[in-house]
Amino acid sequence: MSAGLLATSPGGDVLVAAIVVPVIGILLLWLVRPRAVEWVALAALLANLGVAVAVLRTVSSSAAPVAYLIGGWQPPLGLALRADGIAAVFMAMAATVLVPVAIYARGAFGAPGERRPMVFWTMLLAITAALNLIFCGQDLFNLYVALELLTFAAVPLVSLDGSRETLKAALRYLVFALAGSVLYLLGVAIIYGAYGTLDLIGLASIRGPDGALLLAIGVMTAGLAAKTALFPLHLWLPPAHAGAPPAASAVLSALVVKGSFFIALRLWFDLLPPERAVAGSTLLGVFGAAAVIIGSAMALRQARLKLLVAYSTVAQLGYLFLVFPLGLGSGAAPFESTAWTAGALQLMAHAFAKAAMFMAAGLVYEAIGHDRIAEFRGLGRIAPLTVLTMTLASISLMGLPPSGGFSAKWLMLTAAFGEGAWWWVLVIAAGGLLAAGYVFRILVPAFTPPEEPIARVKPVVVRREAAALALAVIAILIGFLPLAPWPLLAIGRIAAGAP
Amino acid sequence: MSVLLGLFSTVAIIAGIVFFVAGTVGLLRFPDALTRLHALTKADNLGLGLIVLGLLPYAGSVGAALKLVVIWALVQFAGATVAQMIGALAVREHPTSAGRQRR
Amino acid sequence: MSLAPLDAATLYGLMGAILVGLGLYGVVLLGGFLRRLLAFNLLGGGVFILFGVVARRGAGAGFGGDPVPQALVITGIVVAFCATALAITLIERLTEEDGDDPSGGGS
Amino acid sequence: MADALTLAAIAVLAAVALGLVRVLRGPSRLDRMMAVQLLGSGGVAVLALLAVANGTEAILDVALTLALLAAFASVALARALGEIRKDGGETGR
Amino acid sequence: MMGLVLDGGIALLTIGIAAWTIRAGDDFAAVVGFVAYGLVLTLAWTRLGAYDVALTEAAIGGGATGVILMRAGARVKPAPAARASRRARIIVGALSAAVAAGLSAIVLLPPQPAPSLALEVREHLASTGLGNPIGGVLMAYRAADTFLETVVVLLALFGVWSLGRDAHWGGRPGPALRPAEGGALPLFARVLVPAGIVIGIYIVWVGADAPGGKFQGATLLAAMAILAGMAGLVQAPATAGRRLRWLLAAGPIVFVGIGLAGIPLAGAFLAYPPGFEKPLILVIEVALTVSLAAMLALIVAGPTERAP
Repeated sequence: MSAGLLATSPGGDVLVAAIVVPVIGILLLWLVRPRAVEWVALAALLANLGVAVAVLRTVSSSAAPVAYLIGGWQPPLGLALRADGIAAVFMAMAATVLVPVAIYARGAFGAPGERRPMVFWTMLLAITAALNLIFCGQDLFNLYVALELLTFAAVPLVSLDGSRETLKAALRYLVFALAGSVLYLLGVAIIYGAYGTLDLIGLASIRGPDGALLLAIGVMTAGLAAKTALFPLHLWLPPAHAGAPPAASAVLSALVVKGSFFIALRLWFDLLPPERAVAGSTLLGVFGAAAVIIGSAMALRQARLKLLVAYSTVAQLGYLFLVFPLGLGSGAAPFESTAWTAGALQLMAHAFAKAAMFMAAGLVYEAIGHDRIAEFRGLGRIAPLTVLTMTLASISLMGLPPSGGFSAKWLMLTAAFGEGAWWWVLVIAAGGLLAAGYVFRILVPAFTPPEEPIARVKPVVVRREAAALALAVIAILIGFLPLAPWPLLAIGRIAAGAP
Repeated sequence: MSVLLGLFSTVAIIAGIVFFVAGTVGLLRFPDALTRLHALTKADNLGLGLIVLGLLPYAGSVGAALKLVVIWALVQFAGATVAQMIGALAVREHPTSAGRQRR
Repeated sequence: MSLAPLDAATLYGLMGAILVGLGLYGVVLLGGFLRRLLAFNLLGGGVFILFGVVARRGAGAGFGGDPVPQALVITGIVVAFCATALAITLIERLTEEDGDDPSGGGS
Repeated sequence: MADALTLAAIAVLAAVALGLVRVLRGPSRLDRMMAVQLLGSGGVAVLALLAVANGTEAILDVALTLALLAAFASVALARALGEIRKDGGETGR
Repeated sequence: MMGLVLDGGIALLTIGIAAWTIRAGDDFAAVVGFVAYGLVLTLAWTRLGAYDVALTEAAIGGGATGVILMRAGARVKPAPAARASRRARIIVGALSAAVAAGLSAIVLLPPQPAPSLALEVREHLASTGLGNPIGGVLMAYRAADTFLETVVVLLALFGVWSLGRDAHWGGRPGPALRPAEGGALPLFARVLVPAGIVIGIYIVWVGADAPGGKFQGATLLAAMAILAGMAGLVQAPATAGRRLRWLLAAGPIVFVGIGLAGIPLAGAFLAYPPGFEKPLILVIEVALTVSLAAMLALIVAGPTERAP
């Protein structure tokens, strides 16, 4: 453990706030009067947004990571929090998604203090805390606790409805997630047994035989892939994400699956020496490519909007796994590489677009009482803002310019061309075409004038439409950022095997 | 004194083991649930009781000895309760075997 | 690197490895949610034992074992219990919803 | 002395392990429960023997916990079975 | 030598029970197998010298998990054993065997010397005022893990509650009380519950300096509450109750409160001001024990089944 000593950075307290604020929010939810519940949750999420922005500002202005030693104990004995560039960006992204989701969900679950609103707000805050910890946790076991927190928060959201189908979907999700966590924990045991530390920075500086590390990362990645629904471990995702209430689906699809993905990213990019990662990363890329193709093909065949959007998540998650071969294959410093930025952009663009898409799907369901795509004709007339939201989100999902999705896929293509890896180019292109196919299945009927006026079941609340629209607009706006690797994302990265 | 005590302990512990073996044999060989239950309770109580008795002189401290006794009492009491509950269920669920046992 | 001595830690380490293998097989292959949940717990037990072996081998400074992995296992056991309880509640709810339909079943 | 007590622990464990065959064979739920009951008290006995053999009082605390909870699962089961029977249907198998 | 024979016996027995639990014909048999597994694991932990873990396994692995599994095993109707195809069995079997083989290799070829943080733990233990190194890890060095774990347990409870029906929200868990079967159980509970409470408090108390601690003690207390409930001596509280909610929140609130106070007073979140380490840790432990006991008992009690 030759790594230099870590010290709490000035302003590091914000990292503690990122964990503690949502937790205090949870405790308050159950102690205040029912009428105040939504306001407590909203206040906690706004405070969380403030904290995330503060972290991002500190990291970008100092061009150095923010660190905090909990209890003042130095790792590996103690636990540290450390927000590097990518962690700060993702924390800000998650906090930004959560606020519109909360605005959208306000009042959507009936009287405050009842079962569904209480559970929803509790779990939403728990997801906030867990994600913040995942993004800035530095200790593999601490990350395990965060992963479990995330699972325990996500599963009740799936079965919020209480119907038989959602209970079954939740149970299947839980089984996958638990198998995933125990595999992750197995890897933690192997790593501690071999190196006597669980601190990411300490582990990155380790030299010598790495057979144990390879086995550990192998089982951990399998576990995390199950939690991220990487093909072929994706079977739990569509029923779970389609069965949850729209506001919950938005968070599950946009953020929760990214938590486990982020840990996988850390393991591969921080701990594995690049030359050891080539074969494995290619395998991950192959699974990702299969997810892109098969997820999109399944999305094309769905008759119901929410299931279509859920299968689209399977496909879009596949793109994320292309980052492994593209980022680790070149052997160059991975954090300034195009692929690294492309992956981060894809993750963010998908988060915003998919949250907007699920929320819009919920609004459609409320407006016309069903979500059968075949009967969407004339939707544009009765819910124009919602259809606009779906259109903008779709542009990003397909990867048309200008949008976050376009930038991400363009950078991925650049990276693939740069390596002469034409097969990844083919996958990315095919995925874009298939995505165009499934989103046009929604949009074309929605824009077609109806033969007979479509029945509107319930008026749509403009506040909720605006919340969804805001997310879709952000997905588009990301596309206006410069099309080049972001220096911000490379701040404070620790590269395995680096001198 | 210590020789006697050692002899006593040895005998008690060996007897305890014998009871455990007997309980196992009963569990395996007896024909129906209620007689098996009978065998089991015997082994439980006497086997553990004798072993605890044999260990007492070597407990090291009064506290440890007290714990040993409490452990035995807990197991004894729990065993009796469970036996009673199992018995009640067994009588209702296997009236034939219970009848056979009474005969 | 040399072969580990034949001691309690090694014996239990091999036991842990086999338990993990058995549990993994069960989690992936068994039908029915309850059985998978049991397999998950078997697997978890094996993983915890491996932590215990690591702790045992790290004995030193007057401790019978490295306290850090032991503490991790205590946290892990509590979390595993919570997971099991949540899953069991779901299984029972599902059975209730299913009425006379056979429980679990699905994969 | 320590070795003799450990030997005794092995003997108890072996006896109890044989009893587990009853868990395998069943046939009724009650038989399986009884075998666990036997394993529970056997486990307590093994722990008591080891505590004295090693001179470690902490092992007695483990035994104490086990003794306190050994009957617990069985009681829960008996109670659940009793309730199901009251609700009608469901036999002991 | 004798010890090795015992260890080998325990290891073989554990593996046998595990294999049998996987293979068992019906669900209930598998549950019983698992309860037996918990018991032998407790022996294994004792043999590994991890008495704290053995206590936890005995209390939670054997006790609490056993109760909920047994209940489920009695209630859930046996599922038709869906046998996987032969090919799937071979593939998964080979994969599992490969993982087991890899792990065995790691076990057989350990790094030398074995890495350990024992020295570091020892070095700083005096400054925590605790005698039990595991208490030091849980309450000082890795206190954040413990804090978050409490939140995880709380969330698991909310998750269990979330599975109740809307109409029963805020009501009492479990079916309405019935007089217990026969006469033995109430008597048993009347005697055992006070004894168990004493033992539970004792386990928490010795935890500062010897094996034991809040999780194990809280589980025992929770078990006693469950037992009293099963025997019909007490009734589960309404989940909407204000006092119950404060009881549940007390532990986390005290923990996070003292943790935050550490920022101005001791320079870091979850740091304790010098000289006050042990009393503060004890305060947290007591508060956590009470809250955790309530959480665990309510988790076992299940979702609300009666209207408020």
